[in-house]
Amino acid sequence: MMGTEAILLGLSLLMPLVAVAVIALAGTVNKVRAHRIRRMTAMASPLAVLPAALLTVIFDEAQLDLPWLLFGTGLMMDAPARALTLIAVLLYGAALTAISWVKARDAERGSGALSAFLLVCFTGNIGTYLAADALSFYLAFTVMSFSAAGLVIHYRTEAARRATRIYLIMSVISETAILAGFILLVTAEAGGVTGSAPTGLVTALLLIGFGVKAGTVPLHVWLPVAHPAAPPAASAVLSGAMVKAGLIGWLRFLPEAGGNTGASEAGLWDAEVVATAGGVLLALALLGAFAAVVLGVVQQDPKVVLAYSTISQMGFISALVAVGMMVPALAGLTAAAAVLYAVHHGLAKGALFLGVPVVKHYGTGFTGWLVLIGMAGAALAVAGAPLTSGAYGKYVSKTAVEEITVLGIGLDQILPLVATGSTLLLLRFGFLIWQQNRETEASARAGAQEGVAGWLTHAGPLFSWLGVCLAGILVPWLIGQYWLAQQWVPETGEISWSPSALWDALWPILLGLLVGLAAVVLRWRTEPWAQRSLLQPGDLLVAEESLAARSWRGTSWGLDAVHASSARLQSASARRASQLTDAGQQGTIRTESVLKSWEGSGLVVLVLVAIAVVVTIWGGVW
Amino acid sequence: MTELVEFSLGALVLLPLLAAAVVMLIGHTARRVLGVVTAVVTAGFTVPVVATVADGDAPELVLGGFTAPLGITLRGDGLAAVFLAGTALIAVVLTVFAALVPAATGEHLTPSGWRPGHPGFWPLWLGCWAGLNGVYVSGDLFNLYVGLELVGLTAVALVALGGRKSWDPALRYLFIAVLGSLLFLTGVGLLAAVTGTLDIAQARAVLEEVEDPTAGLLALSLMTVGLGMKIALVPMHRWLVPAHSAAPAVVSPILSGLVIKAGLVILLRVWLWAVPLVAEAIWLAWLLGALGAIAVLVGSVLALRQDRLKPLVAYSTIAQIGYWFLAFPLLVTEHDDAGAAPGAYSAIVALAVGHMVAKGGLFAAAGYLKLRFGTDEIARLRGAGAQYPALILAMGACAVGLIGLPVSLGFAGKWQLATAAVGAQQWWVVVVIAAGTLLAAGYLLRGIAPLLLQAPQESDHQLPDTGDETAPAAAGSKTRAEGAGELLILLLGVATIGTGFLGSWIYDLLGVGLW
Amino acid sequence: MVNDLLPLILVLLSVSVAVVIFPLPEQAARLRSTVNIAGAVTKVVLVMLLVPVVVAEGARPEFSIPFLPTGDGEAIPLVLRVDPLALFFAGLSALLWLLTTIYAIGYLKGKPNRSRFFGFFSLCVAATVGLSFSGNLITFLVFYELLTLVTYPLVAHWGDEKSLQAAKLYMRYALGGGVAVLIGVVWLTMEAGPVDFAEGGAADVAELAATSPGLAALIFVLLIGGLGVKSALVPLHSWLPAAMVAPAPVSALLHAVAVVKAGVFGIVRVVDDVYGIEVAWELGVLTPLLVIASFTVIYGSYQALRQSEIKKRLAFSTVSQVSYVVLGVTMFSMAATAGGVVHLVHQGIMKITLFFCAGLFAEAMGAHKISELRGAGRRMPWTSVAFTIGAFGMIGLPPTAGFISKWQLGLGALESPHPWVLAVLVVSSLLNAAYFLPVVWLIWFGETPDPETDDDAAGGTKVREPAMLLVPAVCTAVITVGVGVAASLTFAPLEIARFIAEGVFS
Amino acid sequence: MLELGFDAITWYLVISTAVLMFGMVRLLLVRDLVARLVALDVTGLGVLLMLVALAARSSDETGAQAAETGAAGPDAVLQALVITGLVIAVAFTGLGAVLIRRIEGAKDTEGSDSGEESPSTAGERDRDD
Repeated sequence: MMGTEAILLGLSLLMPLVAVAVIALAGTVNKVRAHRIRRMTAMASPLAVLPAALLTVIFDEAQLDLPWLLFGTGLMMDAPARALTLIAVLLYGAALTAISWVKARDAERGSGALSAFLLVCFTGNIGTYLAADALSFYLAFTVMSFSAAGLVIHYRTEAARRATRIYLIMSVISETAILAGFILLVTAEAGGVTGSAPTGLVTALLLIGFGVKAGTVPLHVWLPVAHPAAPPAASAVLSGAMVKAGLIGWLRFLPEAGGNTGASEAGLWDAEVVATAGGVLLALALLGAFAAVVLGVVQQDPKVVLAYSTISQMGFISALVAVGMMVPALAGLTAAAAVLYAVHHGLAKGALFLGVPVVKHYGTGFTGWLVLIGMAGAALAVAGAPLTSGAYGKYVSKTAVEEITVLGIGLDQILPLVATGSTLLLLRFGFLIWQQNRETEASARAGAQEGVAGWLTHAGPLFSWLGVCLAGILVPWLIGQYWLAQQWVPETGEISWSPSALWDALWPILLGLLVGLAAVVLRWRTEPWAQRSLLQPGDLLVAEESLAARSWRGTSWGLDAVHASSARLQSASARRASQLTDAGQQGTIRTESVLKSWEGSGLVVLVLVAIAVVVTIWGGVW
Repeated sequence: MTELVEFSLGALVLLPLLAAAVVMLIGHTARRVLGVVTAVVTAGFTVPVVATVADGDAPELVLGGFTAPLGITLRGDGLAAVFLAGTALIAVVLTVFAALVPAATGEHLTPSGWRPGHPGFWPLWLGCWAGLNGVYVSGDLFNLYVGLELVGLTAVALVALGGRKSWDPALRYLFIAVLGSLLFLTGVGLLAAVTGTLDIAQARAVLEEVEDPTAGLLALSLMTVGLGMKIALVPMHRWLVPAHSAAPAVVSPILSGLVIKAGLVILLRVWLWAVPLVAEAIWLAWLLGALGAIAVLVGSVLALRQDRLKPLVAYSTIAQIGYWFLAFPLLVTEHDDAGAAPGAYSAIVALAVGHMVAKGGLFAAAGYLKLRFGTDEIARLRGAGAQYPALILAMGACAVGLIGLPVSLGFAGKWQLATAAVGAQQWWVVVVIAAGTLLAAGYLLRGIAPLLLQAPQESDHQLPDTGDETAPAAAGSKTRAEGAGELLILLLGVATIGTGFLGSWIYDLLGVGLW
Repeated sequence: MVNDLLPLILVLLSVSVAVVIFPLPEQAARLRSTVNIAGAVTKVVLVMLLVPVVVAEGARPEFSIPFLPTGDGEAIPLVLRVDPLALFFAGLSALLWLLTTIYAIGYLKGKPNRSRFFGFFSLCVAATVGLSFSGNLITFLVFYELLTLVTYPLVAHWGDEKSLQAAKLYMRYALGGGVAVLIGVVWLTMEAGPVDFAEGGAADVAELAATSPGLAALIFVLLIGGLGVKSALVPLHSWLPAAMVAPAPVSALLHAVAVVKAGVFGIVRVVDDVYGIEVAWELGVLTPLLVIASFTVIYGSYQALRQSEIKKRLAFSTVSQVSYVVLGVTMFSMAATAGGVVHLVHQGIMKITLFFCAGLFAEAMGAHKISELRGAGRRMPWTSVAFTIGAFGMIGLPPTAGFISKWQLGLGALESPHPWVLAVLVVSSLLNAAYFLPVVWLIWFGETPDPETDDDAAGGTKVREPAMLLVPAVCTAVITVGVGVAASLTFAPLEIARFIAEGVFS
Repeated sequence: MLELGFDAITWYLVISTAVLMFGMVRLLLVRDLVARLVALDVTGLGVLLMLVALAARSSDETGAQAAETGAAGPDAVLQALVITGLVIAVAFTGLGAVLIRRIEGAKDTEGSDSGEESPSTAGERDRDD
């Protein structure tokens, strides 16, 4: 009989969709009641996330097969899926509460639609984690990426619409690449004949397809533009959970990359092609990690800075994945490290993004201190300060990649430098938030504190943010120790609190602080550089857009010329043809009109009779 | 049972003749009643004949006990049965139509000017029908000649019923018809002189022994040219268009549908039954084939250029005639394998009968429209379909038959012609058929589409000469009788599609009494 | 037994509906609608009854009457036989006829010449069902020509100059195609005797191909050339965008179900049931056809990109999508054939949704150009949802039916000797996205609401979406997603297509 | 008589073919209607004369086997043809003459009424086309 876990698995996907259906169908009733229904469902939407939460917490294994759906889909929860789903649950739950648990007056415009899109994204997101085979993964991935467009466009400002346009173009490219990759993958596996599988092509397609989502360098351009455009709760989810779908895609489907047995039959993919691809990915990841810091520091908008920090952190994670590809032996270890780090980053980055509005509304007065501590804690976690989840994540990943050296320098020396980069970014973020807070402080004072009861139900964003911060502290340890430990990472055991481990976590941060201090002292003005197109948010994007525009103008001019000339050619030949037929018809009419008169036809008849008689009589002669 | 069949063979020819004589004595309305009664009875007589032929044997009737060569034998074989049935169907429908819509039978001059309807139509039409039946069933050349002359004479007179502008074409038709029959008479004379008998079967037997074929061949070629004139094969077709388009509404279908078929039947009798096909006759067959191909193309192109409906349909007749002669070379191919000849022969018959039904319907509809709207200019008939949906549907169905699209005898005929041509490796025939089909679709579309899809209030294609461009005004409201007339034409349209399913039945019928 | 009469009843059903409707006066709208819908419903029910009998038990009800004489006595019959492929296409046309009839009743309310329209409408479906049930080449040819005749007055329904021109162009193309098929059929019948459709190809055609391959290839070219006209392969496709002047239900039924599918169905019959896939492969005629189909797919999408009118863009999208079926069938692999055959149905359902919505936009908002669709999402929410589902189906995104056929074609491409076809599929789905997503974008996110009045409740001036038009559109959208999601159910189109593909390759 | 080695019957044949040829040429090329009708009759007579000649020729040829036809004289069948031919020629000439009179009559009235409006032809003009 279907186990309770299978039912929970099905419910966790179904509940959100039911909520979305209610919101959508509310449109049929009249205006006012529709609005009330939508608001009620939005408020209740965090509950939709509950079954998934129960599933991840209670069970560690779940299996559900739906033979009739599409080509027969299967859902399966294993360790990484369980961890990532839990993070998704926390983040989406927080985001949903942040949006809906606010006073009706300043609720987001069209909050019903926003929570609906969030719920669909949630279904798609956990769908990608829980998918057992390529098809269901692709279904979930498409649902997630196209409904995410709904989040980015929410404010419908010009910037949001540009961001969505770019986001849609990039996601269409990624969808098509993944589709082609999956078809090749499935036929190769089904075919099973060794060595013939187009490893290079499959790996390249999947790298590109998931690279777009995971923000690896050349394909990251949409991220710094899209995340800030979305409402803060949505960008928390975008950065925290959705980016991880790219990661799980790599882990599950890249040939020989993932630890699970699925794609790695012995000998199906030839190894050194995968290794070279891993090398390329590693280079791009490191480039991304450090370039993002340089670009992020000069930005003006705090959310863009956070976006760049996401790109750099994802660079860190994809470096881990790349190592897994280069050295198949380490695949299991690096995968676990990547997942763990993803968990940590998801929660920390989510806390920061959720924190942005919280700082604005509750930054002062009684809650001010609480906000300050929370934000500082999250920032330190992201930077990887000791005793925080960040340190734990970094420590696990460092141990996983000890032996690898890049251009002579050990990888485990390079990775900590990413920490310095992120400290710099976070300093910049802190400065911008403080600056922004100072300007709005004067106006915010007027908003007097309302009664405690009202306060409870309307402080959604504050509570959700607090919840994420607390989770950020506890959950990564929990997952690291209990969930992942048994399967993959047996030998590291307890993390040692030895002074050397603490110092390893500390020196990058100190270095970052030092550089930041120097910047403040020398009062480097960042404004002059900001205008340069390269430093606009999405850096390469501006260049690409102008390039695309120019090439589109050029080709369309050429094409129109081609079409005009072919149209002219066609009409000319058509005219000549009709002249020809006309002449032919005129000719027949003229010859026929000869017969019109009596004498004319009489003559012809005479000739015919003469021929008949003559040929018959003398016919025999020939 | 056999007496009934033999009696009906004789009755088929003599009853309409008798009725023609009687009808001259009675008043106008009585003529219509007697006409209809005779039509129904004559059609009734065809049923036993066709039934016996369908069973496989060909009934014969020796008139007055005089056996050949002096006496006259009437033979009802496959060819006769098929044409009898087709003519009966069309004749009954057209007779009832003429009775219901007297205006369709022409105009007669009264002291106070021209009045619609011509009582003279009835005797002439019944005489013509008698002649037709005579031609189909007669077993000897002399009777063929008499039947042919009877049909020719009545046809010329029927054309002349159409009022002043139909006299000139009638006269021209007369001259051509008489010249044709005189040539045919010379041929018959030659054959009689050579074989000593007029009976077709006996003549063939004698001719097979005679080793010098020139006499037989000369007779054949003279007869062919004579009949070519009467059937209006291309160089000799100029009389047909004015005659058929000037003729009254009910006479044009009779002319195009039935009268020219008499010539064709005689031609087939002479070519296949009377004169044994000898090698020397090959060039004559190829001449006919070439003229047929030219007819198809020239007829279609000219039909494309017509701007009035009845000339368009008349030229379509000329094109369709081309198809029958196109098949002649296949009848006498050198390596005369058994497959090609019967295929080509049944193709000609199927095409002819299909044309009979379809052209009858189309010409009747065109004539009816000209009667109702006073003009048959396509541009001014634009939008006539709105008031006459059934009529336009009938025209559409008949167009299907004429173009040779599926489920019509036209299609069955073209199919057999194409298969025979492919069997005999004559690819040019297939090319002509394809071109003919497309051209036919072209000119019939040009004729019928504007009626069906009216946009009368469109001012952009205002004809310079006509003042008002509102929907063409029908002359007075439709009487019940005219409504019934319209349904009759629809019956012809439906018959075109219905007979489409009889392709293989006709083929089996033709097998009876083959040469 | 009654089963053998069923195919005849199905064909005569629509003919009798036409016979009843033609003489009806214009005002008898209620009677005409009831007759129409009753006929359509009975047809759907009868086809549903046939499905288990034919697919599961393998029964082949057949009705035949002698039709054309051959030289050696026995006549070539008109055969109506129901096999899974026939049922597949007949089911599609029966279902979509019902929906299009409801749509047409709503669309043409109060317009002239409705009796004539519905008369020819039912004749058109009779021809389509007849064509799908035809058991040999002659019957197929008969219904193929009948379809041309009957659809001419539909294309020229409005009677103005533009539609007359379009109808004449259509007639010229279709009749040219018809004559080519006629010559091909005559030639084949003379060379190989009367050809009956048999799973895996007719035996005597196979030995004709063995004895004289050149001749067999020439006949194949003639047949496919004739059928190519109606399935809008590139050089012969220019009638399809021109025929867009027809009223919306006509362009919906013609370009989603009847005419275009008839051509492609013919190609599937010729390749699979006349020549047989192996014989056609040895003759070497499949690869050129595959190249033409691929070119059509790309060219159609490219042209669609350049159109500014909604229906013109949908027309060119039809040109490209229909060639997917030809692509699938000529790729000489079982999965690809299944993909091609299933796309026959999926494309029909998705494309009819888009045409319904285009008609709705034109009727309710007067929007003919794509730019006029700005902000339609707010003003006509349900139509826009249906349009979006249809568009996503065309692009081939997962939950919709389009994805199923694209995935199946992809798998088939890699199995077949032409793996490069996968690249064609990828490029074409990119192009599809390129010309459908901007339209969806305009509909939903087209207008930037001015901040002052942007309260959610106002929602702009809501346009009344007529129910008679909306219900069919939403139904087909739901079916698109339903067929997509439940693709592996027992009698779902995908399963039947796989069953047919096995038959072809057996 | 010019002895060309023909006996009487062959002469008749030659003469009748000549009459037939001249009649036909005249018939097909003359414009005037009455002349054409006369030419038609001449052609008819030519054909009939040929038949008579043939009847005579076959009678003496088959004189030897006159038994089965039982008629010593010229061939009865052909003679019957000649008589019928005559009857039909008369009928057609009559019809032709009536038609010519009507056509000529119509032409005259048209010519005369171009001057003044006569009531009797008023009806005709509105049927002009």
